[in-house]
Formats: sequence, C-alpha cells, structure tokens
Amino acid sequence: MGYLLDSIRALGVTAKNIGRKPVTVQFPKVIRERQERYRTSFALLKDEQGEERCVGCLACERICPSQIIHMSSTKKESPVTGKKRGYLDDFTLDMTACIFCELCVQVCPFDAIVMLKVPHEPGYVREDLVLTMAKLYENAEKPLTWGNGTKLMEMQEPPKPAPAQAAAPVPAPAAAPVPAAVPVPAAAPAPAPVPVPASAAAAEPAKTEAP
Amino acid sequence: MQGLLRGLVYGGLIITVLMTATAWGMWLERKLAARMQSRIGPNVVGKFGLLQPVADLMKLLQKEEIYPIGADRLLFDLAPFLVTTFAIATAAVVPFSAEAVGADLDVGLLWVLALGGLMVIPVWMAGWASNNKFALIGGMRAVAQSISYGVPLVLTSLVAVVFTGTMSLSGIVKFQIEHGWLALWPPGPGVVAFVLFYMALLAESNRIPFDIPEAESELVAGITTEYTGMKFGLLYVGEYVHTMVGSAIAAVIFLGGWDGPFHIASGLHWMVIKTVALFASVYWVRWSLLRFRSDQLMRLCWLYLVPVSLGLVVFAALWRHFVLR
Amino acid sequence: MNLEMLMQDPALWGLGIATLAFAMLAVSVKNLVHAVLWLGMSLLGTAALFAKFDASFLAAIQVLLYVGGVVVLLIFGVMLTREHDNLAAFRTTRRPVRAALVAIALFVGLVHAILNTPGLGDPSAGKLVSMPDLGMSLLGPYAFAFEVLSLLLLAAMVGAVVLARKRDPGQPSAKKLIRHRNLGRQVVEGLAATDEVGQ
Amino acid sequence: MNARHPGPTSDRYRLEQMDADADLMVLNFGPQHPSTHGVFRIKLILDGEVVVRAIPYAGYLHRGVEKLLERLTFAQGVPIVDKNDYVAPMTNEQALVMAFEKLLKIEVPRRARWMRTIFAELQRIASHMLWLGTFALDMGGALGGGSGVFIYTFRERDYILDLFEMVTGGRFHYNTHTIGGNRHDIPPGWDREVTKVLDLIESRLPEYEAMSSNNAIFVARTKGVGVIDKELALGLGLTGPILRASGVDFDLRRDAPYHAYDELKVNVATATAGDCQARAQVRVAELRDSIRLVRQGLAGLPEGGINGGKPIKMPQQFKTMTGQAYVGIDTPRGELGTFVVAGGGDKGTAPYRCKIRAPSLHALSALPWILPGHTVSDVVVILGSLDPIMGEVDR
Repeated sequence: MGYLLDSIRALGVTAKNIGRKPVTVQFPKVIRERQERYRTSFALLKDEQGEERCVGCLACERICPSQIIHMSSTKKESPVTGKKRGYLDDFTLDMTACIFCELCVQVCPFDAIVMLKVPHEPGYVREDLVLTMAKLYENAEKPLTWGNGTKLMEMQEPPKPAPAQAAAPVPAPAAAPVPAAVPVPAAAPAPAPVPVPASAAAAEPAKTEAP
Repeated sequence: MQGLLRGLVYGGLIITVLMTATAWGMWLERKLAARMQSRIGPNVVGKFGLLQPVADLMKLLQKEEIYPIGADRLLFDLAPFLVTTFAIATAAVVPFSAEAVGADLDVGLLWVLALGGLMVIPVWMAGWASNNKFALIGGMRAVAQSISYGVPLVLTSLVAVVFTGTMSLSGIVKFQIEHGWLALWPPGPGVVAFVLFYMALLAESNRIPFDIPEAESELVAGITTEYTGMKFGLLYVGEYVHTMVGSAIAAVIFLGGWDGPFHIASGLHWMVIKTVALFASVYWVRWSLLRFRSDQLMRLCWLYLVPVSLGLVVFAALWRHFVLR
Repeated sequence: MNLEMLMQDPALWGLGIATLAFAMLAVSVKNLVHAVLWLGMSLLGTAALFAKFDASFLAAIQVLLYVGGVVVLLIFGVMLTREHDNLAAFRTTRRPVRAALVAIALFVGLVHAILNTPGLGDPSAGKLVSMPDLGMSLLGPYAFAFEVLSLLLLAAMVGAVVLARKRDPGQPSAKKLIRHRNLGRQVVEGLAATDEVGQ
Repeated sequence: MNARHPGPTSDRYRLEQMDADADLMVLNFGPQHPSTHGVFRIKLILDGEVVVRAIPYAGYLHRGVEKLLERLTFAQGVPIVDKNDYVAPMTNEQALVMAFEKLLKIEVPRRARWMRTIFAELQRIASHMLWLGTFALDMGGALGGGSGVFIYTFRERDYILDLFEMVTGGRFHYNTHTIGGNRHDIPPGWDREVTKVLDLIESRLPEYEAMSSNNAIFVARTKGVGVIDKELALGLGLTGPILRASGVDFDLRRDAPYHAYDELKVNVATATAGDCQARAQVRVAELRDSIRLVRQGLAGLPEGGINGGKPIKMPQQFKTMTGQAYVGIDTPRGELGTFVVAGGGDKGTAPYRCKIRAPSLHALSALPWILPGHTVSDVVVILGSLDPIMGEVDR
C-alpha cells in the first residue's frame, strides 16, 4: 500500500513538472547569456595607436601550468613612440591542452592577452585548435571578457591600510554563536594581514619569504 | 480462399496500423518524458519532431550488424523476429470495435494470455544467444519475472471471465456495455482487479518499476546489450507493441472497450482513446518511479498480487452466483 | 470420411510438414538449446494444426501449457545442465533398429486409433465443443476426475517445493550471507599482501 | 614471483578454490558500465546473482596529478587540482591552497575565509544534488524515474554553476583560489542571486525527496543494504557522510574548524544504521544544513581584502626549503587532505612531495567488505551510496 501511495506522489511530481517551462537551451540557435566574467578562448590586444601590446616578456609562457604558450620576439624601434621595445615574431597558444586557469591573463603586465566571452569554434582538425598569432589578433574583435591583468591584480592586491579602514564598515559576524575556545584570528578587517616580509612588499616580482 | 484473403488483408492492416501507432507512440513517450523532465524532446526532424520515428528507423537500418564472438547465431537472429511476431500476433484477436476485429475467437482471452506467456521464450533466447553475462542475467530475470507475473495476469483476467461468463474479448465488451465497465463495477473489487492487471501488465512488458530484465543501470542493457541495428530495433519495437497491445487488452477487459457515450465508426475512437491513454500512463509511470530489486519483485508478486487476485476470483465467483444469476 | 478434401488443403500440408520437420530437428540437432527451441516450434505447429481444425481452445491451451509452460521448464532444465552444445555426450547408446521398431509401432498404433475415431473428418466436429459446454462438462460430469487431477498436480507441486527446499534452504539464509561476507573479509585480508589477483 | 606479487598464475585466488558447493561466475563490472560513476572496475564473483567476492580495481583515470604538483611550482599547481574531484572542484583548490598557505605561513584575510566557506557550502549543495540524481539514476535507470530525479537535480545544480560563473568566470575549472586568498571578489548583486537559487532549491527539495529518498521503493532498495558498521568505517578510514551515517559524530568543520566555520555553527547530521538509506538521509540533511550555512555566510560576509599574499606574477613567487604541512578539509565526500613537503623544484619553489588523501578512495576500499552477500542490483546501489568520484580516486 505504501508503494502505491508513494508511487502516486511521485507521479504527481512528474505531472507537476510537465507544467514547468523546459530549461533546455538549444545551443547553436539560442546562446545562453554569459556572465560578465565568463572566460574561454584568447585574444591578443593592440593599444589605441594600433600598436601591439605584447612585448614578448615571456611572463605568460612561464606561468602556464600546461605549457601551451610559445612565443618568440625581437627588439625593434616602435613606429609610434620611437622607443625600442619587443615585437612578437610568433605566438601560439594550443587550445587542445588549455585548462582555462586565467593565469596568463593575470600575469600579463601590459594587459596584452585577454580571454574571450564567446567559445572557441570547434574544429575539424587539431590544427584548428591551435591559436596562432593571426587568429589571436582576429579574436580581439570578438566580445572580450571582463578580466585583464590590471583588473585581476587590483582585485587581489591586499588592501592599502589607510583607505581600506575608512571604506570598510565592520559588519557583525553571523548570528551563530562562536565557540569560545577557538581563537579568532584577525577578527577586524582593518590592518590588512601582510604576512609577506616588508622587503618583498614593494619589489615587483615578489620574492616571498625564504627561510 | 476468401477467409485466407480476408485474413491477409486484415493482418496486413493490423501490422501497418499497429507499427505506425507504436512508432508515434514512441514519439509521444519521448515528448512526454521530455516535458516531465523540463526538456524539449525531439523537435528537429519535422514539425515538433514528428518525423523522429522515421529518422530512428533510417538510422537503425544503416547500422552495422555485429555478432559477438561465441554468439549462438541462429537464436541471436531469431529472437528479435519472434519477439515482434508474438507481440503483433496478440493483436489479431483484439476487438477494436464491434466490427474491427481480426479473429473473434471463442477463446480470445486465452489466446492473448498464451501468446503473452510465449514472449518469454524469445526474450530468453536473446539473452542466452548473446554470449554476454549481462544479457544472460537479464534473460534469466525475464523468465522468472514473466512466469511469476503471468499468474496474477491470468487470475485477474479470470475475474473478468467469471463475471462475464465468456472468454471472447468482444463478448466481454458486450457484457460491459450492458452492465457497466468492470473497472468501476462491482465497486471496489473491480478497481482492485484493474490495478492488479495493470501492474502485472507493467511487469509483463518489462516497464519500470518492474523492468529488471533490462535494468540498464545494473545490466548495461540487459538482453539488448549485444544487439545492433535493426535487430535491436525489432526487440525495441516488440516491447512497445507488447505494451500497446497490452494497453488495448486492458481497455477491452476492464474499461469497456469501444463503449462510450458518442459513437463514431462504431466506437473505434473510444478504443483508440482508451488505449493511448493507458499506453501513455504506462510511460508516465515509467518516467516517475524507481525500480524494484528482483527478489522484491518476486515477493510483491507471490505475497501480495497472487493472494489478492485469488481472493478476487473467489469474490467474482460469489458475485456471479448470488448477484448476477 | 472427408480425408480427400483435407488432403487438398495446401495450408494443412505446409503446417504438417513444418511440424514434422521441426520435430525431426528437435531430435537430431547436437545443440541442446536448439533442440528445445525446435521442440517448441514443433509444438507451435501442432497448435496451429489444432487451430486449423477449429479447435481453438485446444490450440490456445497447447500454446499456453506446452509452449509457454513445458518449454520454459525445459529451458530451466537446460540451464542447469553443463554441456549445452554437445548433445552427443548424452547419447550413450545408439541402437537405430530398435528405435525404428518402436517408432513404427507407435505410428501404426496412433494411425489405427485416429482412423477409428468416430466423426473423423467432419469439419463441424470442432465447433460442437463450445467453451461453455467444455466448462460445464469439466465441472459437471467429470468434476471428480478434474478434482483428482488437480489434487495430483498440487501434490506434485508440494513435492517439488519440498525437494527444492532440501537442497537449498529457501530464502538466502543468514548463514549463507555470513559465509559470503566472511569470504569477502578473507579476500580483503589476502589483498593486503597482493596487488594482482588472478582467477 | 614472490609472496608480495604472486602474479596472475598464483593459485591463491583460483576460482575453483573459492566455494566448493556453488557454481560461480565471474562478472567484470566495469570499467565500461553505466553506473560505475566513471571508469571503475569491480570483479564480482557471483553465486547466481549473489556476490561472493568483490575485487575492486581503480586506476583507469590516473593522470599523475601528484607527480605534476612536484613539477609545477606552488603558484602553478592550484588550477590543475580542479579536476580531481570534478563534482566539487573548488574544494580541491581549497585543500591544496590551505596546505600551501600553512607551509608558506601566509595568513588569509577574514573576508577570503568567509568567501571560501560560502563557496565550499555551495559546492556541497551542488555535489549532493548531483549525488542524489545519480543515486536515483542507479536505482531508477537512465530510462526511468531515476533520470527524472537526475535531470531535476541537474537543472538546479546548473543554477549553482551559474553563480560560480558570475564570480569566477568558469563553470567548472574555476581556479578562483590563490595562495593567500581568492583571485576573484564577489561581484555586486551576487548575494541576491544566491538567495534566489537557494530559495528555489529549498522549495523543490520535497519534490526530489518524494521521487527518491522518501519513496517507498527507494527505502526498499536501500534499507539494510550495504551496512558499514562503526568499527569497519573507522578501521578503513572512511570519512564524511559515510562515517556519519555509521554513527560516528565527526565533522572536520566542527571539530577542527577552518575557513569561517569557527564563527558559524555547523549542525552535523548523523545516523546509526550505516546502510545506504542512512547515508542518503545524512546527505539530504547536509544539503539542507548547507543551504542554511550559505545564507548565514552571506549575511555575515565581512568587508576587506580577499588576498593575504601577493597576487601571482611569476611561477617562482613562493618558495620555501623547509617544513611540511597537512591540511584536511571536509568536502562533500569526506576528509580531503593535502600533505605537502617543501623543498622541491628550483630552490624550493615547488613541493618536494604532495600527497592528496582522497576520501573516495577510502570509501571504495569498503567494497570488498560490504558487497558479498548482496545481489548485482545492490552492488549498483551500494556503489552509488558511497558517492565515489573516480577523478579523485585515481588522481
């Protein structure tokens, strides 16, 4: 009898769901609205004067956990500013092994490499999945995602003590009782915890503590 | 010769209609299941995906035939063919209306039950011949389940026979036109008999919650594991036809067949409506419930369904003797 | 005698030959499973013959009991045997002459009995036994025999259950489960020492 | 051929020696099987349909993550562990990052810790939703009611992934934690979205329960099936819901608080039966508790910075030659531990050794104990109730 009643309840649930709108998104025809930070594929940017931002500093090539970025560059005189700087000879990014960790975007000091908001088109051969320099510059026309090196770094920088203290109101911790025995480290947000030794705080490639 | 001709024509007609109905029954099920799960279902091939069965057929026909190593080729080839044959043969005696009946046998109900019981042999053959352990377990489960649930199926149909005093399916309908549908009358036991018949039907046609022979989460795909192409298609179609015919028979025995308030084409439409409603409800149940374990299935059958249906038979005999005489 | 008329019916000939062929296959193939299958087909052919003679009740019963019941039982029997594809192993004696004699004697006897059956060849004979008549006679004049047969079957069933219980005590007993579980523990303890487990 | 590796020809496990009075059959369950939750193989030795012995084989999804972590620097290592437990990826990051932070002695700001709590609990909801769906799938089949539950829970889980997408930009490979804190701050308006999703899930939970865990068929399939008693659970090192379902009241979130769990009260759900039903009940209770925890976390989320260390600029940024650290956190599957030894790589920029203690691996080790005596149908249910994630088992 229990089987019967519970079965009827289950039948009721499915009947209820017939009335709900289908949630399926028919992908190629309808494209789901992507969030601002949605990230896939890559693009290389040029600056306002139409000059390539990338100077071939190898930061992204070094940080990439999958080691899929390869580049070579030469130093030339810039036609715009007249200063000597690096120019890319070649740049490839192998999407077959990319894990979309966004580290290359984060480390780029010139905001040259950014990620796209639209996915990479599937290819028929593996070569289609390798982003060459030309493809990367073409991709710059497509909608870009929110993040670039500067913004990501800004977001992660430990807050400067003075302005942070002024801006941040201290919200009450949640209503839940706090176990008395447990020490609460750094309950106040104000003095930003800077465990990094002071010497490293300013240096650009942060050399952290070496015991 | 005339009888033969009539048989051929009606047989051809029934196969065509039944297969077509089954094909779009599958479409209906897929649409229904999709909506139950907040999906859209087939909508690419044709308007509302109505040509999906055709596309499926084309796909199945193009597929490679694969024989597993060590398979018993004779049985492997024969099984899907027999499944579909037996399923369709059952339909020969189903009265779709007062006129539309292939063979109005005296023993129509017996014929239906006999052929339904026969389904187990090709299913077992398919499981045995595949030379696959999952298929073999599926086949053995199918045999055990089919034999067990055959008992309540026969007993609940016997309730109808005792009430109506005839084994002819059209006779049963005619009795119901006079006295009222057996599912509603006599009040109480009639509904119980119908529910038991329905459950046994679910089990006989291997539908959730009694689909342990296929049990794709345990046995990969049960008896159909090694089948490809149109042979798989035939096994699949056989199951659907079985369900469709079973729904039609349930409609005939318990829901008054072609009986209904308005009569167009001598009540054929009522039969179609009832059959499709029962068919859809089988799939509603299928997409809503979880599955029993095989031993629970047996316990449910022998400890609950069989005694209750035996009691119903006794009740029917008493009712017939004291009330209906 | 309307034998001539019957002889001219091609459907009858086809069915008869098919039934016989299936029967021959059933006793001649080497594969036990196939033998059961051909037996089933042969029984189906018999049922079709019954139906051809308008004995639809008999046909339905033939299908229900013989094909649906007996063949399935045989299948179970086959599943319990070890050698399925070598029936020759079971044929320990081959005495074709004696076997032929027995078969011929049986055949002659059957033909004799059939030819002496009253009302043979009357096409309306099948129709005479209607379903209600059959039911009435089973529960009327032959009620005693019917009940005795039922009792016999019941006794056989009870006996089968008793026999089956003796070998394997019914439901998966706690003892058996515990034995299995202990085996599992042993395996794990063994696995602690080994990585590869051969079979 | 020594005692330790007798090889396949050893007669130690010869089939004919297993059970004298039974016809046994070997059934290779997996690696390609619809309900092994990935690629996993159990060699089942069956007596009829009853399992006599079960020998699990893991390793079909091995990707050498631990070795990779030795090669990659601290800064690079974080994104690659996302794929270990692919149902709750953030918890992998958290466990790894916390071990690195402990080793490198970097303190995490309070806001980052609260955010990590919220993420962890959202991951728990997502993971348990997926588990409920797949568990029903194991019982109801892909062509039955199970798939209904599966698609319902998947539908709602997708909303949670949407939330993560808003914060991190990824739906699956987040890489949102960094050594010292988080990489992405919560965007404005995110808490409203979270509340909406949680309300939706909470209102629909009874529906899933009606189709699965409260259903009589579900109870019949799970009650008394796959019992892991207290001793076995403790002996095998099982953790998480499985341990709690066996009657051990242990939860790292409460007993060794990390993140912000010292400021939030965690209601630890326990059951005593130790069977599949108990595990299901514990998980469903955790699902509800996690919803409450996320709400509280959002209400009490402090302001401030999200990163205590320096943002990653180069691979060799973090280095240490000495020390070792172990951090265990309570993921949806149990204690996910990371043990890291310093001093690898170029001048200590990478771990010398990084061992990941995966809860699923320990859960699977219970199989040979609990499977014998059950039928093939139960094998599927028991495996599902352990909620193994093969990416984590094989790493």
